[in-house]
Amino acid sequence: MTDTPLPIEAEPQQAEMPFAYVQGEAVTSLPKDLYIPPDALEVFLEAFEGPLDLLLYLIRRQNLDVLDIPIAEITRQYMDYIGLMHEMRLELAAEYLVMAAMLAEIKSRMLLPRAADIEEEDDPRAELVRRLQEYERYKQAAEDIDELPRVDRDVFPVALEAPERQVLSRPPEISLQELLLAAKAAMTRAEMFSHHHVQMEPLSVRERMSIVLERIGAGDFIEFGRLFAPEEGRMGVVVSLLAVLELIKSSLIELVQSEPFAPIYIRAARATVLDADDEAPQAAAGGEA
Amino acid sequence: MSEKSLKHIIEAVLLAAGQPLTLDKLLGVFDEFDLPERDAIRAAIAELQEEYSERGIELVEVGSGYRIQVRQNMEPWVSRLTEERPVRYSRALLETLALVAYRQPITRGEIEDIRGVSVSTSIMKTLQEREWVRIVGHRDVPGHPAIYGTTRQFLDYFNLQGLDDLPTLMELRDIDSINAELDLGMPGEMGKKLLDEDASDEDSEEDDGDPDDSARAVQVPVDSSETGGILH
Amino acid sequence: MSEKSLKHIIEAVLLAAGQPLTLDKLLGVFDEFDLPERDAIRAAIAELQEEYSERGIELVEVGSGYRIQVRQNMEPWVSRLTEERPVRYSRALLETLALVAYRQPITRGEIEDIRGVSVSTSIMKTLQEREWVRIVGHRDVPGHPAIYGTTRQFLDYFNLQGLDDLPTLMELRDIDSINAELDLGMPGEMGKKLLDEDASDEDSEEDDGDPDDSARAVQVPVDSSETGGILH
Repeated sequence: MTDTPLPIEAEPQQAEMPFAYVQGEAVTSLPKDLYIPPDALEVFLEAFEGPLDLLLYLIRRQNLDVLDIPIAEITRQYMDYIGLMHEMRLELAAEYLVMAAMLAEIKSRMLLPRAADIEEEDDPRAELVRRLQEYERYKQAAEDIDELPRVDRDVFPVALEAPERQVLSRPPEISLQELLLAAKAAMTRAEMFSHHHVQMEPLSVRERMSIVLERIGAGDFIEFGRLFAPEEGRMGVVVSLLAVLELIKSSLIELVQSEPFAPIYIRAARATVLDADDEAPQAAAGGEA
Repeated sequence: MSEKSLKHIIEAVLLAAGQPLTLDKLLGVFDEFDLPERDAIRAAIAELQEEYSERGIELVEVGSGYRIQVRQNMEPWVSRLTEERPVRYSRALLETLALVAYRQPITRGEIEDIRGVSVSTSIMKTLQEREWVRIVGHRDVPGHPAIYGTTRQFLDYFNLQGLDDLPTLMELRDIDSINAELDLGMPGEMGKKLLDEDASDEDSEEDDGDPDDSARAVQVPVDSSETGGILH
Repeated sequence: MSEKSLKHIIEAVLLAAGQPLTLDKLLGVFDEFDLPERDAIRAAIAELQEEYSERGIELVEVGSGYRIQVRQNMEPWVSRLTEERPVRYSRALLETLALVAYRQPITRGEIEDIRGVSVSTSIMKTLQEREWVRIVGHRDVPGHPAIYGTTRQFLDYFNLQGLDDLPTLMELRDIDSINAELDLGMPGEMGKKLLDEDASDEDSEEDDGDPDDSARAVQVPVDSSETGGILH
């Protein structure tokens, strides 16, 4: 294996990564006996993304196949760099030293005589080769990604002025489940106030109460009988009756009968009529406690 | 430079700029050794304007230069693009609505008594604007407070035939969790079903395909494919 | 709605949006009573793409939808619009990004194992701030390290529709394969080939078009019978 690295020009791949520039000259290999300005070496080291990157550089610089690394030679070169870094008293990332140890170990294992009958034995370099290759493929992938057409560098998404947009806001949606959970929460809380007697009338009565109230809302008299729809059947009639009774109890409606057996009329309790379309008083009396 | 590519360069540059460009600015994007005439740029602009005349965009000259913009008549579509995500209703509003539903006809004061806190005017207003709640009368007491009830729209929205379809207060109190998939119209069975559903599996049936229901759900489902597609 | 105006609406909306729009988003800009078919929208998109083919803009599909953008070949003119040079990213950042993209879901520790050096916190922070990478979970091992994945924004930014569009990874070769070849007495020729290949800098183009490659674990050794092919 040759000691002299090929001139860098023969390797376009590495051309972008000379060691350093010293007084305008690209330093492509470390002269062994030459003094190297510390900053140049620092620049050189910063060009590497760690020991794997440095090793790959050493291998590629000599056009070697990763699969067939001359471990002794590469180790020697690697150690030279490490030694130089030490001499320069550069802060050496621990990873570089770990790699140095690994290389030394592989080298010693390679030196051991291998019996012919254990040919199956793993190549001591296998793990290193695996890591080098794995690293290299992502190093390459990073370069490929960098080449992808990129927003604001290569392609430019368009965002045009558009007509004044009306802000349309949709009202929020509610699920029935949420409503029921809210009801439960409110009721549960109400029960803590003991003076509240939460009644349990069938809801249909309550609903009917609202309907009756609304029908008489205009202040007119309505004939009692017209509140009942025969087609609703017996249950419907009962519900209507209960609703009317409940409304009377709450003083929300009044029953009027001019003479016995005359038609019964109902109408809203007087105040209801007066304020039918006037919300202002309630807002004041609403009791913002 | 062919006229055609001049036109396309100007179009591309105007589209990419994000702001109006003067004629000088437009000239500035060309290599100094390949500078078009000002008239050529003006001609290209006129050509683009002609091309756009049938389309949803236009090239106009505004105070600070030329700009390509979306035409006014595209407003309806563009506006729908920015439709705001609906916000959620507050807990106070939901409880107020629930109380109106269960305890109607009811005054605001009575709601406040049950909830133990005051009910803001805006909540009552929102519920009425939504047409879920309306004033059905006024109570004959000092101040004549409005009495509220639910509307037909309220029933329609929640897909109820009548308030009877809601679980009774008693059932409500007993259940630990209420499943979204209420079998409406069958209150009795529903109550039972609700009882059976444990709080823990409340989520499991949320998305089994009732289109109405999913449209109605408050929580806009988070786009779980957001990951950008992990390698399969 | 005439086909023509459908096309122009889509064009206007895409141009106004300022971000990629999915087919659903595009459907959403139409009045619900005048909803076009999905296929009609697709057809309109195809038509626009055809129209743009001669021009300085293009309609592309990226990770989060369709977008209209100024073509790469317009870059010389567009870049003269602004003094700012596009940001360059460090090798460390790009390598980390590449590992997240190809090997996701992946922890920082796993990235460090492959790169052979520690990954600085600031790199992970930058990648997350750019919204290219996000934490997709935590590994259930001591310390619960975060697991990272790429986002739709990553795809959008690099003009990719999905991770499948990423450049194909270099193949791994098995160390035994070279031993086998050496035994066959081919080392000389092979060495020469390698020299030629390196000189022409082709080593990275192992594009065998195997879409599964990126998904396949790195550790899968390449069948040695393929190795000869890789060496060309």
